[in-house]
Amino acid sequence: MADKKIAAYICQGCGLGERLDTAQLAKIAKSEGKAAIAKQHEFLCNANGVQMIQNDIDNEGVTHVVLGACSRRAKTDAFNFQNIALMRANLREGVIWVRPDDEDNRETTQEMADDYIRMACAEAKFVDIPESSNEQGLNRTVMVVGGGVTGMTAALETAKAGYNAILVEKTGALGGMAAKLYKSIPQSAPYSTPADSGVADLIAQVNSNDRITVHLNATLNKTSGAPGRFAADIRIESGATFTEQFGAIIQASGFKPYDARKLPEFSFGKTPDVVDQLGLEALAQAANGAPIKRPSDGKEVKSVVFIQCAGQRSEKQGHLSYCSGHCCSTSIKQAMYFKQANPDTDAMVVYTDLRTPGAGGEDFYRNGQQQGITFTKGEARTVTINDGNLTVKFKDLILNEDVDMDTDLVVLATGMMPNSGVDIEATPAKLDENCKDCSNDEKSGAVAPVIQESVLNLDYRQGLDLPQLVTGFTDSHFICFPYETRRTGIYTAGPVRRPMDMLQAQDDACGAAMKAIQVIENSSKGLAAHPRVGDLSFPRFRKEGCTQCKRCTVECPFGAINEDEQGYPQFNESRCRRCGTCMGACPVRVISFANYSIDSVGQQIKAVDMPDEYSEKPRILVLACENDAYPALDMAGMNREQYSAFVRIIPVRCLGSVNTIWITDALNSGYDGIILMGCKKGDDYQCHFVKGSELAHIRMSKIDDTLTTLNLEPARVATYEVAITDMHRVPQLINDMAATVLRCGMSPFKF
Amino acid sequence: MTEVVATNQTILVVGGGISGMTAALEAAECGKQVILLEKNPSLGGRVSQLYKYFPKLCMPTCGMEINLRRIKANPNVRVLTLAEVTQVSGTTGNYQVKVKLSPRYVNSNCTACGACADAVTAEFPNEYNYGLNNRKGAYLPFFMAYPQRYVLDPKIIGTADADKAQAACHCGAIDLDMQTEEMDLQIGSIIWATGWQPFDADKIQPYGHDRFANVITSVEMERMMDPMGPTGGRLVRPSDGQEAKNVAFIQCAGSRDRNYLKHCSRICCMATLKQTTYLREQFGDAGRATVYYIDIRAIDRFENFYQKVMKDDNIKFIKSKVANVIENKENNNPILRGVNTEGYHRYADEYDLVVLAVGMQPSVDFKSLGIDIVVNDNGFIEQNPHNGGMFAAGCASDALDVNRAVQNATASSLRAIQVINQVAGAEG
Amino acid sequence: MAKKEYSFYPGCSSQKGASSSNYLKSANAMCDALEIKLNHIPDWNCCAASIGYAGGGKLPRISLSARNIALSEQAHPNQDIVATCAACWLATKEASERIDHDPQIKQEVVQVLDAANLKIKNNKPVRHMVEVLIEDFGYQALGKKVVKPLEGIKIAGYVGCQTNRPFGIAGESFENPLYLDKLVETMGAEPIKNYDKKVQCCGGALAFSEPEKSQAMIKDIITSAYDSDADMIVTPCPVCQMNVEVYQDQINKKYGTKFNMPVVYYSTLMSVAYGKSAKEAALDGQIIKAKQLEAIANK
Amino acid sequence: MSNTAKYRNDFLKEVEANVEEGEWVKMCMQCGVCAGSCPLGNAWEHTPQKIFMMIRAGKRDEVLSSDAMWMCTSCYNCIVRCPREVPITHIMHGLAHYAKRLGLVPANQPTAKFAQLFWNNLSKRGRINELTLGLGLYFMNGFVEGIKTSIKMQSLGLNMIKTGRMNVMEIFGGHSVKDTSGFHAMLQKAEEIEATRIK
Repeated sequence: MADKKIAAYICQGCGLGERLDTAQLAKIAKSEGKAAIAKQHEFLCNANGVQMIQNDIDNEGVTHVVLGACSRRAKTDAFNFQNIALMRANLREGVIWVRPDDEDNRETTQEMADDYIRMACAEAKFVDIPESSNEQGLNRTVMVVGGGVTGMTAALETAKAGYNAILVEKTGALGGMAAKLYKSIPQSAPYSTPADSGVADLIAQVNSNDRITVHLNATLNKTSGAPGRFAADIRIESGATFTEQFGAIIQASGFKPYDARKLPEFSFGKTPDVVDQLGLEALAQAANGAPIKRPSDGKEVKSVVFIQCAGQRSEKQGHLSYCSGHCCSTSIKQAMYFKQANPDTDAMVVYTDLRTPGAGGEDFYRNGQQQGITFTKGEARTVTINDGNLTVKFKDLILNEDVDMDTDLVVLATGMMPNSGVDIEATPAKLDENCKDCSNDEKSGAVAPVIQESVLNLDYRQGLDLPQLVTGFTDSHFICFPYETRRTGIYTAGPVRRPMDMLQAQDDACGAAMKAIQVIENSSKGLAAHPRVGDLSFPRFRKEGCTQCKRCTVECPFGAINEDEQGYPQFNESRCRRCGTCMGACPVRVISFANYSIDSVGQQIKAVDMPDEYSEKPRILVLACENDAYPALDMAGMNREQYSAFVRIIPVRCLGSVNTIWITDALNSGYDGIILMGCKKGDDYQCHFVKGSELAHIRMSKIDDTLTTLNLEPARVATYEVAITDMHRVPQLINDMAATVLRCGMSPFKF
Repeated sequence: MTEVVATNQTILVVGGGISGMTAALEAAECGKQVILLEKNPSLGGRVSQLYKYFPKLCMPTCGMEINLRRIKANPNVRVLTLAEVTQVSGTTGNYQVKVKLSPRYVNSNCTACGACADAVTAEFPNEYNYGLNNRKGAYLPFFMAYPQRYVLDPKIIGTADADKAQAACHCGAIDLDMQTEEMDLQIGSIIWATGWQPFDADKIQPYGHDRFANVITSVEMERMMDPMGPTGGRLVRPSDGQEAKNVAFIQCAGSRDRNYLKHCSRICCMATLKQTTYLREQFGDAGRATVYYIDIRAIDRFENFYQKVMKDDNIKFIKSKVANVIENKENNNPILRGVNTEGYHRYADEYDLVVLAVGMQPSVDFKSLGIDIVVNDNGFIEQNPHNGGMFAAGCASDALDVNRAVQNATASSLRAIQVINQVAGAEG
Repeated sequence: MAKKEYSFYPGCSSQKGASSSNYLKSANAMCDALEIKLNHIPDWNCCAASIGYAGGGKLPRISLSARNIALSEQAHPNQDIVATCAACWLATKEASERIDHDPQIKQEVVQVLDAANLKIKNNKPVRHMVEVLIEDFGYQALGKKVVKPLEGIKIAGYVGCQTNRPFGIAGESFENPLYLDKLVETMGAEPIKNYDKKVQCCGGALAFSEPEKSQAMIKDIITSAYDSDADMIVTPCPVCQMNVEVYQDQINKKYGTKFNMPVVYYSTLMSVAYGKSAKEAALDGQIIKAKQLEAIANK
Repeated sequence: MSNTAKYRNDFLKEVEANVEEGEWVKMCMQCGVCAGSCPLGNAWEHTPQKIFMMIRAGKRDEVLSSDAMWMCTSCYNCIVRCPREVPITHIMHGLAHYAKRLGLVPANQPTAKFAQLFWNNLSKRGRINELTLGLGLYFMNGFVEGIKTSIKMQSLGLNMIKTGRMNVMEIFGGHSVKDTSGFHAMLQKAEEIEATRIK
């Protein structure tokens, strides 16, 4: 690319001109910042100001633009220049809006601005304009794992969008669980009666669709590659194996029913007349509209009791802690089987909370009552067998009395358990290390102790399958970005992601297909996936410097990095989310991005003008997550809250990208205090890169040694979890550190 | 005149809440041309008015920041605010859409410096805070507002305030001559992400929201908790500004009730469970909550959240639809009257504050708008082949929590792309 | 203005020498002032009120009202049925709706009426006198007729149950109906706006069979009126009027209260405000005298 | 007692067949708003919602011999607040009537007696004779009780008479419909049809 040419533009609008000596800022940009061009403008973001900059880019060959104006979050539509690197020195939200407008503070406020210009110029010197590596290919085929309703829907929706799908099903037939249903919960108004599941139709569509290739009795032997260039060895029944190439993966591996034999209190297994919901579906399929017969003696069922939440919503060992969501509606549907075959059949549902949410749900509940299904709020205790009949013992919570009720058939509404494969974060090795945790999980009933076999068999450094939540479902951001798993280009859909009914599973499949074709398009252009969508930068490493310590491969939250046989990292660019956690992890600092590196930040830290020990002008460095902490600081400015003029703030992609060298360098170059601001970590993590904040906290917990060797007070370095709404808190944190510094005194390391 | 180029390969997303933003972005990040319409002055929708999300208790603006950054970075999305669809004609892959653009009286020069707001005096009920406080006639709806541009309330146009605002602006951003514009768009596929509105609590007469100061709604409570909200993040009694430490929550306020909304709004149980944690967050051991419910509908992993809340001794659950609320005339305390159906305990419980967990109803009445789309009798759009190239996203399709709304919006995005790709295929 | 005519169903309690004969008297005075002509349904019968259910099943009770409707159709084909008594109005309106909604009942009712040589179309609205006042006249028009504003009298509007639920007056809330307050205001008196027992049940017919339970509720109704310092209570319902007025001394005995709160009908207030004499307004029918009204009436 | 009937629908079906609006009982979702809205709720043995649950639980005797439905003041609070629009007041009246028809009403249930007196009174002459109704009420628990009550009610009676709102002459007949024969024919026909409906 052309030689680097830096130009700095200082805005005088929004009061910057009155509050700051902009001429001095321009001077600094030129003299210290080595900017070839440094201009001031009374209103940089208006058409004329923007044109001025564009002209310099077009005619003067400017490659790096430094804007001394408002926050990088403001006026983005105006400052939208192509093919250049843009630095934003935040003089408005970050300087004049957080400082009092009076003479006493004029000097320190100006110093803030001076430094931000120095920092922006320093950054400019060390960033390049990222370009795609062209490492990845374009393959408009999606592999769908699982041939149930979710998988088939995903394949069909993908095909409908003009892409190809490979459907891999481990059994001998398509249809999955839905094929075992007599009828399904109605999916549209008036929600009054069980509906055809539509599975047969789906299967027919799949088989007749020439964009879809189906492999039955097939499993994934080995899955490798990255979005745009995945490859899988598929083993079929014969034992033969062949390889398929594809651009993205949808994991629709579905669920398995909870093993009702774990509920001896309900006599499951002791008599055929106690069934789970799938068992009842089998009976209904057999009866096919005629009155349902009782398995033990073939007599018509005159009375049936449905026990909700069997082995669910319970913290007993071996039970499921969560609610499977569909079971209330399913019981209503199944009770309708009986009522519609013979209205005189007594069908009763014993529940603690009847959960039929949404518009259709409540209609279905009401229609169930209309058809004569009775509902009893109660806690089922036991089911016992006496001379061929069943007695259900339950507590009626409304009449507040214990009841023994005789009935012909009992249906247990047991839960869904995800087929999410191997729990890679609870590998045997790990179990040995901290057995407490996993056994706690088991005690809490969060995970049922079942030996899983891998679904994807990923050839990834970090394990065979996707990371799981404590409940065993696949991990994702869940609320705002439900499809963002921790493996780029692999999207889960259906009950493997969260318990759900068929309607939701089909919606979910459609959404996953959306993400799959999207990642195919973007990866082919070298564009990053969520959340840094469109980012062209990617991690590179200096092999000669690498010590094969494997920290980058271990710590990457997205399993993007493999190791070659000598243990050197292999960055799979399109698996990478560009968070920089690897860069933060590297002890020898050989990992960098074109526009984000140890230097691009480190040099900003060094660029700050450091007053001497006796100046009474300490310097506090803030490394702030650009996703939450930095916006919070911005809004503090918008709210005109004030904080110390001694602070210098640098936004980082994620706290996970913070390399401890920045901290030690800062301390060595005389900073008096350092604050790291990241997102919430832990089970309810808010970090957009899942593990970044957590890793940063771990790394910083070890910084104390550095401090003691420098014999500085530990209080000088603090790491905080900050939320984007903390606009009142962040100034406080800064001012607290200013106070701490005052208490500890100035750092002796100012040279 | 606003210039917007659209073709029958353009996707129109109506509604700029979390569902609309998601639908628009997923398509745009797949290389499609998208127009995102929002009737309010800024994007964000209902979630931007929430303090926290369940079950993670994280901040809605956190995800919104990411989505806004995605929008800022993506040339494929064009955002039109203060925009409403007035008419739709045509068919799949070839819709003609009439759009009405209301004047903002502030142009793209605005730097959000706030000088205009400082200059004006007249105040109006703040719709962003459900009228719990006032805002100026020149205002930025909220700090995260995008476009980050001030708005002039039409009510000040022609008044002295309008001129004051214009005089105060150094950026030439205020244009008092802006007029309402009509716009015709050629569109391939339409995604209705028109969202929901809280059920009007005044209609639930037995609970006296219209008569008693200390009976508020769940959405009002969210605004109170927001550090930038009308009470600066303090949960207080509207009657006297005292801290509300002992709070009752009434579930199904309007929902599951044939006198009001016959459907279950799905989110209210979790919203209340979430809000009980606000009391502990704000008042520690002094915070107490009592939840009056019919069924607690905390499905899937939400159940774990419910279990956690149930372990808190300061939070009580009473299975009872409250019969009515009366007011203690001495201290304006609301008194809840009813029967605990588990064991028949008659109660008349007095609290500092009552929160009505109000239900969700669709924001748009598609029938009256004359849009030819299949709507169920709860007013939600049903998936139906008859809808052609029009799809619902989020709460236009059902009462959904954010997670499900985003899931549904992503799906709708693909459905729209399928239409566009077929059009493209046909056009070669 | 031409007289407005209605097919009037007076009901048992309004008959001469019956417990709410004073209601009918004042209603007549009020109607005279408003130029309303009430044409009594010939040979009307009891509606069974809300207490007839023990002896009378669904159909027998409905047929009672059906007979009245049929007689009204016969005598006044083009006039709405109007009742002053809450129970009469409710029973008749309920019967009319059930006949309308349930074809089987309709067919049975036809059979039953045939035994009394009557036919029914069931095509007339069944209205309460208050509806006539509000909907056919309106507060403004009602106000125009006031010649003696009831200045300085604080009046608690006790709506009670059956004029309010399940049908109620159009546009009014079941929990907080405002029409009595508006009427009071229209007559120049001062309504007790926050009277919080305005829809509290008085026990209805159970005042006879369960006196203790009913009088406990009546006590609250009166206490609340005193608390919001009302001078008197106004009501649209004969049962309410009787229960709240006549048991006051028994309640005083039982609870040691000193109740002496006049309870009048809206028609009493309006007759006085319209300049009718104390006699025409049936003030002599008050067991607890409404002295302020007498004073105004005798001015 | 045997469990077989428990929570089976036999009684529910009986109620649906024989009780006014009985087919609505199954629609109750046990929210309890009726129980909380009833002005005499505290006086009942069982509130409406509980009665509905008992019907589903098959507690026939307990329900039909309960005094609960006789406590209904017909205030209609339950009906207007019920989220399922269950006509609770009518069901209560219906249950009362059905219990009475089956002779299961608790002895000396005052409202049951009064309600019956009221019906007899009106069906005799087509219009209520308040005096005889009142006296009948006082004497419904026997002569001695009657005298006591009369004395207790004396001042009330006098007040009513003074204000012209009670007429002692009614003892000799009082108000009546003219077409008594038609009236009685009608009621008789209605009773007949009603009777055929009971299963």
